[in-house]
Amino acid sequence: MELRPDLTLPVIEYEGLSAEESADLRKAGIVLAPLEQIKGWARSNSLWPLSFGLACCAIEMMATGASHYDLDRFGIIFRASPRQSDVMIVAGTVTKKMGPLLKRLYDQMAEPKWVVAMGSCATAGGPYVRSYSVVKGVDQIVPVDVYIPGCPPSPPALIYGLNKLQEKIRIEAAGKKVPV
Amino acid sequence: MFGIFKGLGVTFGQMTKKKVTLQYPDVRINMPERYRGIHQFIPELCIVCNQCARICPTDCISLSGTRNEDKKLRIDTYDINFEICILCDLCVEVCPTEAILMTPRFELASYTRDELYKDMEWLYGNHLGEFGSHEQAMAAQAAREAEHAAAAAANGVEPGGDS
Amino acid sequence: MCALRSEEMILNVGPQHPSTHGVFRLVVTIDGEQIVDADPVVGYLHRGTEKLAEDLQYVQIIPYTDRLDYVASMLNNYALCHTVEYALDLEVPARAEYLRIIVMELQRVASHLLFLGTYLLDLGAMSPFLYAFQEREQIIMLFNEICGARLTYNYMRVGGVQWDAPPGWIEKVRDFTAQMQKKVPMYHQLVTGNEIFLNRVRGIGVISQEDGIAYAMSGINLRSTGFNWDLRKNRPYSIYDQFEWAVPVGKNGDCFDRYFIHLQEIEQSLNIVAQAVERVPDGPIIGKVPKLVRVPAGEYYRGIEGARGELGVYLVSDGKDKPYRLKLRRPSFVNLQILRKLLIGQSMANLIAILGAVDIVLGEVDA
Amino acid sequence: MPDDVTEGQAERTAAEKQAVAAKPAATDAKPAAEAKPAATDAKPVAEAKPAAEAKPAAAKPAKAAPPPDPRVVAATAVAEQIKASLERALGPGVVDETGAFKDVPQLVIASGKWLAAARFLRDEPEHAYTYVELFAGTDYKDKGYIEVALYVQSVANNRFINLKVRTPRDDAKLDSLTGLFPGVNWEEREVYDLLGVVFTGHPDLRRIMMWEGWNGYPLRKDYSPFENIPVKGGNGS
Repeated sequence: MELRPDLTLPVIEYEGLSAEESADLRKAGIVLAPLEQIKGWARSNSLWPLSFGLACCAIEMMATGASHYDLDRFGIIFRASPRQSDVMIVAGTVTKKMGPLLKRLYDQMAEPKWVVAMGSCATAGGPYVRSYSVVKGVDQIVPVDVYIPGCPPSPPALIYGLNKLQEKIRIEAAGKKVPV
Repeated sequence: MFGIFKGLGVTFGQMTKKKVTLQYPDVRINMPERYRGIHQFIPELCIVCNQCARICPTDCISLSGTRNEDKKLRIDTYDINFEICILCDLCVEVCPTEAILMTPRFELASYTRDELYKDMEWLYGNHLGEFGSHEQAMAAQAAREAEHAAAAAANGVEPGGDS
Repeated sequence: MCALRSEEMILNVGPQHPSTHGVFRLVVTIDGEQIVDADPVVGYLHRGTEKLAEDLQYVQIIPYTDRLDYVASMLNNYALCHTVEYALDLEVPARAEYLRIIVMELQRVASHLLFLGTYLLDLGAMSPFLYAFQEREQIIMLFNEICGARLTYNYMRVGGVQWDAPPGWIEKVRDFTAQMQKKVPMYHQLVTGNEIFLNRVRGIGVISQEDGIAYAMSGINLRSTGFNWDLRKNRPYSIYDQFEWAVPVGKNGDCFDRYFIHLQEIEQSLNIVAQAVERVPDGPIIGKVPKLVRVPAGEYYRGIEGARGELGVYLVSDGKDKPYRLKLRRPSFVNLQILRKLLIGQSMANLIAILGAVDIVLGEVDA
Repeated sequence: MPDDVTEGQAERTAAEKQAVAAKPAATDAKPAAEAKPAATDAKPVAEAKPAAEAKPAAAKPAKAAPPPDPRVVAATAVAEQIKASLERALGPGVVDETGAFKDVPQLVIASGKWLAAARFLRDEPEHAYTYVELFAGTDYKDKGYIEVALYVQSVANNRFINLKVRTPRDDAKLDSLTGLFPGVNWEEREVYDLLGVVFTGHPDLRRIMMWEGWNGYPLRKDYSPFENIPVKGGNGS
């Protein structure tokens, strides 16, 4: 298995240095990258999500963490406390009763933090979009970085979404904006 | 005390077993043929009967059509809102012409909600895939099905009654 | 010398807590280590399924039933279809019945495996979770092949099933069943004899038979008290009377019995599947059902043995294609009521052991 | 292959296609759907038709009209027996109505005698209806009452009956059965929460699914989420 290109360190061609010089520096093990980018790279490869299972999607989230899909491969380890986690995977239906608590948990998480809306319920209410007790999308409560549609998304779909989040973290660390 | 060691025996026994973890992003996952992923839509086959939009439990499909000179209805717009689509397959089930189908694709995560609102071109592109036109895609599909049937016949299994 | 003063303290468990199996809140009053009072608060996942169902055709409600008890969706599908079939006096083709039995019993196995994994995870054992999910994943992949979804199957229809088994599927189920039957002793070896586990679950959370009946409990919780009550035997539906199997019953009604019956039920379910795959007949998979199902006016109630107890659907119809009222008797919701009684007087450490053993799924509790 | 597919489908969907050809897209829905059951004409539909068409509003007695179902007859007889037994013990006027759906006998109990009747049926050894299967409330807006159905099972005799009680919508009030069956505690709270029936004598009558301060009873037929905006603080009525 070859190394995935997105897992390697970001390499930047500096102004004033030619490509060969940059390559030499790399070969010598010298990293010339802004601290922010290195931080972004590190963060993106050690995402600790809050185990915030709400409904059906939580089972798929558990399945993703279990033997067959094994989220640990990406440095993603579920934490039980919001204080220790930096990404919140909202997996399931957010009801109006749960909404304020979700906000509180989000507020308790330390910066920097990201939110993944997993499944159509968290994205927009999903099948319960006409229900009297369901929030129509978790982005009404907290800012969302990645939306994963599906009801529930299968584990590979979740992995795909989380990889997209990692990508976003790295892109934003480089001071750019994610392509929309 | 003995029980704990018996349990540990099971865990050590596991070391010699085959690993089950799938290396997803590096190795593609082949979902089964019936997998209910993102839709594909074939405008050529659509008769604008509106049944998919009516059966949808979440009303995520919207479509419109106009009547041609030869009195035949032609599809103009066809949108699926994947924000609330629950991939329940009911639209595929009711479609009389199999104009809407589901693909084994599941990679649709996006950074914004707007991106999840898919129009006819996108859904058609989903159907076309690497092929240039509908005819080519259908021919490829027919070839694949023939291959399956041959394989099934070789194994002595009756071709499945997939309706 | 001053007297040791202790005062009561209120501790809030949940709604976000990894061991509450979802969004379930428990306000416990504790005196030192002892639980003095407990107030379960549910409703954090109340999605109004019953209200939404009043506005949907029967075939459209089936996807919603998937999302009630989301670890046993096939059984939920069946509960609704069965009630409508009962109301219409519909005959279901034999092949459909067999396919239903196979998927329902496999689903029961998958659900119990999930219980096993998460319950031991609650008690601090990490590895059984990984083992249980290995086997569960195989069942999920079988379902994925037959109906194309991993969790929310939408597989059954009024009068039959939606998809026939793909070629080779029955053989795969046979292989899996044989393989899984050999795996069950492994679970016993891994967990059942473990002294730490036994000390945590033996004699904890005892439900008496009288309480079980008075609190309208059902399923494994009721059977653990020694009361032999399984709707598959006592009020046979589908074709369960054509198979040979036993109803595992507990003795003490404690958490250990509940855990143990789960494992025994896995064996019995596999037993049924093994018999069923040998006899699957050919034929149609769906009966003669009108495209738009209209249920004659009246009231119908049918209960089936879900993975967690009696899963019932109460249907009031006014003759239209949509139900007038759809009430779901959710076993988890009813079973959970006894929690307060079980917790009072226990020590704090037993809380999760008791809650986990009642085996609830919050989607079903709140509907 | 493509031709095959379309041709094979064409037969199956001749009705739809005609409908499509005849009517514009938006309104073709109705005829196609309506035509289908009549065309297939399966047996259950033939049975369902008279019941459905006779009187959709007051469909209670419509069930027994054509040929009496032997199960219904037997179940009605059981209901009559229980009624006689109840009236012997608690005096006349306990049971308003008897009937049956399929094989389930059902008795409509007078709302004042709800608790007494349930207690009698639970304690009397010949009945021994001890196990609650289902507790459900239904709002009949047109008839002006809310009906609570209680399916109780006699474990010893392996029978189950449907006890019902009605209470007016405007002033929905019933006796609580929590003292008899602890298992209906949450069910009563749910009915209170979603249908607004007050159970007198309930030890802990709070909203269970929604929070205190939520406004309105969602399972009532006239509930509208726009009229019932939740109030913050206090008890919403």
